[in-house]
Amino acid sequence: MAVTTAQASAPETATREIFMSEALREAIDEEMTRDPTVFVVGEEVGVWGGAYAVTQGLLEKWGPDRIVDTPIAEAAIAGLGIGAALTGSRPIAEFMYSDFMGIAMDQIVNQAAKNRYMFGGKAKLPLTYRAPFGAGTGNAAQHTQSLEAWFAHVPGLKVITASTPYDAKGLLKSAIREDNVVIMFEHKAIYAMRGHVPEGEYLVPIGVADVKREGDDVSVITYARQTHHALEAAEQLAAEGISVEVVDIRSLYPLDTDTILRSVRKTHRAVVLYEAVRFGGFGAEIASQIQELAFDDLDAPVLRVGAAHAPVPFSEPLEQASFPGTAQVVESIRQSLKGVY
Amino acid sequence: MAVTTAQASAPETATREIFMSEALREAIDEEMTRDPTVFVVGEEVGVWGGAYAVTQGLLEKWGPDRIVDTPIAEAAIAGLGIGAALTGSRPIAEFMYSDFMGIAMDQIVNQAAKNRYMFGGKAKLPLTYRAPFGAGTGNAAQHTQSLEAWFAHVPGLKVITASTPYDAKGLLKSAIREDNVVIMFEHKAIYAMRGHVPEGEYLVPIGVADVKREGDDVSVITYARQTHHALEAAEQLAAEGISVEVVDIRSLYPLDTDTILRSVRKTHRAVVLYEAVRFGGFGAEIASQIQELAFDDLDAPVLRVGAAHAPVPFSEPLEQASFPGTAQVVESIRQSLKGVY
Amino acid sequence: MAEQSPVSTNGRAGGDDASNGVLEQLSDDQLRWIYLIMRRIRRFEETAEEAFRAAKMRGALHFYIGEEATATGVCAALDDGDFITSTHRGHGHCIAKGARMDKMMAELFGRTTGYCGGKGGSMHIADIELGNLGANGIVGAGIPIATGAALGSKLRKDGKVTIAFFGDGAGPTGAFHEGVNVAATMNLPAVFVCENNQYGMATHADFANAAAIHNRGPAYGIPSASIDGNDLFEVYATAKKAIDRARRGEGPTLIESRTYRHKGHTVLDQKNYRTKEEIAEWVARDPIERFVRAVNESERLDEDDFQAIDGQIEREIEHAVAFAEASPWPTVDVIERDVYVE
Amino acid sequence: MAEQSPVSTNGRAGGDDASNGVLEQLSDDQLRWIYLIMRRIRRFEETAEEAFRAAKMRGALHFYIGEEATATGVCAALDDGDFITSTHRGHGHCIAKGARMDKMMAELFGRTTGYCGGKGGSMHIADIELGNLGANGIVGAGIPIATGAALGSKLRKDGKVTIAFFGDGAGPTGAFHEGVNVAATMNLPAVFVCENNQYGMATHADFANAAAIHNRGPAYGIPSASIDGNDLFEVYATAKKAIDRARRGEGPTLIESRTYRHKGHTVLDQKNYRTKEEIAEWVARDPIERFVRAVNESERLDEDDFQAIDGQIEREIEHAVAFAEASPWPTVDVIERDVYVE
Ligand SMILES: Cc1ncc(C[n+]2csc(CCOP(=O)(O)OP(=O)(O)O)c2C)c(N)n1
Ligand SMILES: Cc1ncc(C[n+]2csc(CCOP(=O)(O)OP(=O)(O)O)c2C)c(N)n1
Ligand SMILES: [Mg+2]
Ligand SMILES: [Mg+2]
Repeated sequence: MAVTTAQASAPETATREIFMSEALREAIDEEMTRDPTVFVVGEEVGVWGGAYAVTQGLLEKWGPDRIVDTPIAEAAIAGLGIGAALTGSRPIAEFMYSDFMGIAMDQIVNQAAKNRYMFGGKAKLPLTYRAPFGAGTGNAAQHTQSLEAWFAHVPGLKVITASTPYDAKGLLKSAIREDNVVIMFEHKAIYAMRGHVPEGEYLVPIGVADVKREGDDVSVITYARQTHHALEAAEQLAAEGISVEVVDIRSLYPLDTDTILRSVRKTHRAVVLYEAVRFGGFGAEIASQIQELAFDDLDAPVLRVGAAHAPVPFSEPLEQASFPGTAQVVESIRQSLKGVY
Repeated sequence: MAVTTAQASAPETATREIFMSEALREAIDEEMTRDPTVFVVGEEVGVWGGAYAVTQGLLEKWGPDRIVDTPIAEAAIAGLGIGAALTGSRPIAEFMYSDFMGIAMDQIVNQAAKNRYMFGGKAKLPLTYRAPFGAGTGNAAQHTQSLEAWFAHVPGLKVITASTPYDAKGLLKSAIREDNVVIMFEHKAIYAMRGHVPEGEYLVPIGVADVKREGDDVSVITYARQTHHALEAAEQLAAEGISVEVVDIRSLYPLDTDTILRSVRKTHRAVVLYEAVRFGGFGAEIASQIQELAFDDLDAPVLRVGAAHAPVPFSEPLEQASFPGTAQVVESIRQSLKGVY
Repeated sequence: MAEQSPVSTNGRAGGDDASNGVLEQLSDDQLRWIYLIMRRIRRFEETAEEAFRAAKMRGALHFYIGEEATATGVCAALDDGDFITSTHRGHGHCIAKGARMDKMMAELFGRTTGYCGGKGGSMHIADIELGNLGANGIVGAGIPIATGAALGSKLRKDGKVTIAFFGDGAGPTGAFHEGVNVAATMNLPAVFVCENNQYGMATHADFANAAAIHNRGPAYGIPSASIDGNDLFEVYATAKKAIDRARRGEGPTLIESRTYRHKGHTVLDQKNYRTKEEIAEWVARDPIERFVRAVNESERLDEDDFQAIDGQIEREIEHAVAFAEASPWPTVDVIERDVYVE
Repeated sequence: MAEQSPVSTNGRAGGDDASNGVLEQLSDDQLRWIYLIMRRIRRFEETAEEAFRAAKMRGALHFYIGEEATATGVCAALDDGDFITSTHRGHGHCIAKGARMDKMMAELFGRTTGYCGGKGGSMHIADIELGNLGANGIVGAGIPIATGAALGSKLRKDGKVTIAFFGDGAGPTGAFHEGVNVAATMNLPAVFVCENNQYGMATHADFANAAAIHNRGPAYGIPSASIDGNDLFEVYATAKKAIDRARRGEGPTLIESRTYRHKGHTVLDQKNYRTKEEIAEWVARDPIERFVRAVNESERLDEDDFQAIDGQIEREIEHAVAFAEASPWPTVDVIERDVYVE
C-alpha cells in the first residue's frame, strides 16, 4: 500500500510530515500539558514506550504518575479508566491490541458505557480508550481483528478512527477533552504512515466525516487504513475517466449520516469499504442507512467490501487476500457502475 | 404480548402444548440420553435448576457429573466448554444471562471460534453455548441486552435463536449435535410461552429460516420474541386487507439469505425487525443483503425497526417503549407501504 | 487469616455482644448514626418488600437484611468524600453512604424523582454525588472500578480512600483478581470488603471459592482479615485500621466479613438450599440486636435514644413511600437522554 | 513456597548440577529423550531466528531458548495421551509434546505443509493430535481451556492429565484466577505450570504480581511449589509428583518454575530493560549445559550418545528447512476453509 496522505481538510498553516504514531503522541503530550488530570495507563506504555511506540519518551518526560504501567490485566485497565474518570481524572487507557478488549468487554460495555445512564445522568466519564486494530502485519488471528462494530453498537460509547496523522492527532485531542467514553481504534498498518500535521493546535471534531477526495460517479464510504485503498482505487479509475468520491467517516458513532447522504445523492452509487469481516460488520449499518434514507437517489445497490469469513490467517498470501485491497475496491466500483462505464 | 404459537413448519404428529423452557429441557435431556458425552455446565444449573428453570430436575436425574455447577466465573465457563469439547466431550455451557458474556468474550471469540482454524482445521469443537437475552423483564441495563450482533460477526461461531417452543427444541438438539461452536440465544420473555411440540424426536436444521406466516404485500424479517410482534402486526393489518409475510430467520449465522430473498422478491417490500439497539444491530446485515441482492425487486427502502439508542432503562414505561412493540411494527409496515395502501 | 491481618480472626475476647473497647472509641453521635443507618436499611427493605408484594414495584430486589453491620461499620469509618463501589445487593451501601430513602424508594418505584430518574432501579441505585460509584448488576465488576478510583486518588493526591464491597460469589471472578492484584502492585488506597453471606444464589461460598477468601492476602502481599460481619464493632475497628492504612499510602487490605442474608437471594427466591436451623441460627445473631444490646450494656445510649431514632425512621419511611407513589412516571422522551454528556 | 508444596523450594541439596537422586529414576532412554528434546528446541529456534533474519519468515517469533528444561521436564513426566495448553512462546511446548520440526518449520514459513497449513504461524502452533490444545496469542487464555480439558477427563474418566503452561505475565490475568479456582473447586486433574522467566515484555514479574505466584497455592487450597526451572531434574520430579497426584484424582497443583529467556521478548526486541550482567548470569545457568554436566558426571550417557543425538538433530533441522522452503504456499481458495466442520 502506498503511503497516501490525502488531507482534504487540513488547514493551510505551517505543517510538518510526521508519522501517525508521532501525531498521536503529540495529541497525548499536548493534552497532558493542558490538563494535569490527564494521564496514560496501560501495558508497556512506560519503559517499553507502547507496543507501537505511541507513548515513547512520555515516561521520561512525565514520570510514573502520569504514564502508568500495568500488569497484564485488561479488565483492570478498563476499570482503572472508569474509576479514575468517575472521580476527577481524565484517563487515556491503552489496550495493547484491540483483540485483547474481549477480556475487558464487561468493563467497557456494562460499566463504562452504562454508568452515566444507569445512575440517572449524574456521572461524567471523561475517558478515552485507545486500541490498535487491523490486519496486514503477519500477527495472525488473535492480533489482527477489526472489531469496531461491537463497540459502535453500544450506546454510551463513541467510536472513532483515523486514516491520516492529521486526523489522528485532531481526533484524539477531541476524544481526550470529551466528557464521554470514546474508543479510538488505530490501524496498526498505518502507524508508520507519514502525513502533514500543522505546528499549532487544532482539533478534529468527533462525529464529522471528511470527504478525502471529491468525485461524481460513485461514493466510497470507508474509514481508517481502507481510506487509502479507496484513494488508490480512485486514482487508478481516474485514468479511465471514472470519478470516485471518497468519504472517510472518521467517527463510527456518532455517524455523520448527512455527509454520507450528501455524497450519495450526488453520485447515486455507493460502495461501503471496511476491513472487518464483511458479514455483520459496521459497513452493514452504513449500507442500511444509505438505502433507507437515499433509496430514490440510488442507481445501483449499495455494495459492501469487507474481509473474508474467517479468522485472519498467518501466511502472507492468505492474510493479504483475506482483507480488501485496492484491486478489490476497483472491482467493486466497476460493479457498482456496471452498465454505465 | 399475546402468546402466539405459529407453527408453519411443525409436522402433523401428536403434539402437546409445553413451555419454551420445557422444550429446551427436553432437548437437553434427550441429547444427554442419546450421547453420554453430552453434559451441562454453568452457574446454578444444578440445585437451582437454572435461572430460567431450563435445567430444572436434571441434576436429580443425571447427577453432578452431567449437570455441573460452577462458581461465578464466565471466562472459566466458556473455557470449560472449549477444553472439554476439544478432548472428547460435547458440552452445553450456559451463561445465566447473555449480558455476562462480556466477561467471556475472549474465550468465546479468540479461543472457541478460532481454535479449529488457527490450528489448521484439525480440532473439533462440539460445543453449545446457551444464553438468555432480551428486555421486558424489569431487570435493567445489565440483564436485558440483545448482543447477538457481536457473535454473528465472528467467523467460527454459529448463532441461533428461536421464537417458539417447537423451534427451540429442534434447534437446540441440532446445536448439541453440531461439531461446531453454536451459540443459542434464548429470549427471556418467552421462556414461559407455550407451544405445540410433537412427542417424537425431530430436529430443526441450523441455517434454515422459517416463514411463520405467508403474505404478499410486505415481508417482515425478524427473529426470537419479535416474531410474535410481527405476527400480531400481520394479524392486525390483515383486517385492513394488508397481507404481511413473516420470516423468522432462526439462524443469524449461517443466514438463510435464499428464503429472505424469495420472500422479498414476492412482496417487494421489507421491514427488518429486531430487539437489539437499532444502530449497528444484526438487522443492518439483513437489510444490507436484501438491498444488495434484490435491489431491482424492491419497491421501497428496506426499513429497520430496533431498540432505542440507550441502555435498557428500568422503569416500566421506559423499558417497554425502548424496544419494538407491535404498534411500532404496524407503523413501519405502513410506512413501507406508503403510497400503496 | 493472614499473618499481616490487622484484626484477629478468632473473634474478640469478651463474648459475643461485647465491643472489646471499640464502643468506647465511638462518640454518642457516632453510635446514634450507626443505629440510625442500620435501622434505616432494615426498615427501607421491609417496606420495599411490602411494596413489591403489593405489586407496586417490579424487577429484581436483593435484600441486605441481616448484613447491615458490614456496610454500616465500614462506612462509619469513612470520610464523607471517600468512595465506594456497591453490588446488586446495594441498598445497604447506598444508605450507609448517606443516601435519602425518599429518592431511593422513588427509584425502586421507577419514578422520575428517584436517584436515577427511574433508569436504574434497585440493582443500579446510587447517589454518585455522595461518592457511591454505583451498584452493579455484574458480580465482581465494581472491584476494578474501585481500583481505578483509588488510582485516581493516588494520582490526584486527594487523600481519599475507596471501598469495594462485593460478595463471596465475586471471589471466583477474574475481575476480583485483576482488580485486587493491580491495586496491590500499585499500593493504592483501596479496601476490598467481601461480604461473605455464605451463599451466592444457591451456591455455598465454600464451594465457589476453593479456599476461604481471607486466605488470599498473601497471594497479593496485602493484609487480610476474616471478621464477624454481624459484629458492628469488629467491622468498624477492622475497617478503620484498613482505611487509615490506605490513607497513609500503605496500600490495600482485604477484609472478609462473615454474615448472612436473612431473606432469599431475590425477593422471589423460595428455594431450599438452606436449612431452617441455619437461618434461625443466623437470625439469632442479628447485627442490629447485638449492637443494641452492647450499647445498652454500656449505658451510653438509652431506650429514649433508640425510640427517637425509630420514630424518625418511621416518619422518613412514610414520607418515602408517599413521595415515591406521588411521583410522576418518566415519559418516553427521556429514553435516549443521559446516555452521553451533551 | 506453600506448606503443601510437593518439592522443596530451597533447591535440592548437593549443589547446582546434582540431580538429587532424580537422575537415577530416569532410564537411559528417558535421558536421551530429554537431551534430544531440549536440543531440538534450542536448534529449532536458532534456525528459525536465522530464517527470520534472512527475511524467510515474518510475524512475531517468541523464543524459548534458555527455558527448555521446563517444557521438557514437565512433558517427560506426562503420558502420551495427556493434554497441554501452550502460550505465545510455544515452540518448546510443541516440541516437548512430540511435534516434528519439519511441519513446525513449514508452519513458521507459512506453508501448506505446516501443522496448521500456514494459518497459525509461530504464535498458533500446535499438533492437536498429539494433545497440544494450542499455543495462544492471548496471555493467560490457555488456562481456562486447560481446566476444561481436565473437567472433560474427569467426566469421561479417561485418566488423563492436563498441563497449562503460562508465563509470569499471565499471573495477573482474570483467566488465571478463574481457571485455577474452578479447577481447585472441582478437584480436576490439572497442573498449572508458570514459567516465570522474570519478565513479561519489559515488565518484571515482581512488579506485575503483587506477590510471587507460588504464594497463591493457599488461596486456592492447592499445593504450590517454586522450583529452579533451569534444573531439568527438579522440574521433572516436581511435575511428576503433581501429575501423579492429579491422576490419582487429588486435584491440581501450581508450580512456579523460575527460568529466563536468553533472547528478547520477540525476535525484534532490542530494549534495555535487562542488564548485561543479569543476562550473563542466567546464560551461565543454561539448562541444557547443566543437564549434560549432571549426566556426564553420572556416567549414564557418554559423549557418543550426545553426539549421536546432535547429529540426528542437525539432519532433522536441515531437512526441516529444506522441507519448509520447498513446500508450497497456500492458495487463496483455502482462506475460508477450516472455519467450521462441514
Ligand atoms: C458476572 C455475573 N454472573 C452471574 C450473575 C448472576 N448473579 C447475580 S447475584 C449472584 C450471586 C452473587 O453472590 P454473592 O456475590 O455472594 O452476592 P450475594 O447475592 O450473596 O450478596 C449471581 C450468580 C451476575 N449478576 N453477574
Ligand atoms: C491478554 C493479553 N495482553 C497482552 C498481550 C501482549 N503480550 C504478549 S506476550 C506479553 C508478555 C507475556 O509475559 P509472560 O506471560 O511472562 O510470558 P513470556 O513472554 O515472558 O514468555 C504481552 C504483554 C497479550 N498477548 N495478551
Ligand atoms: Mg453471597
Ligand atoms: Mg515472562
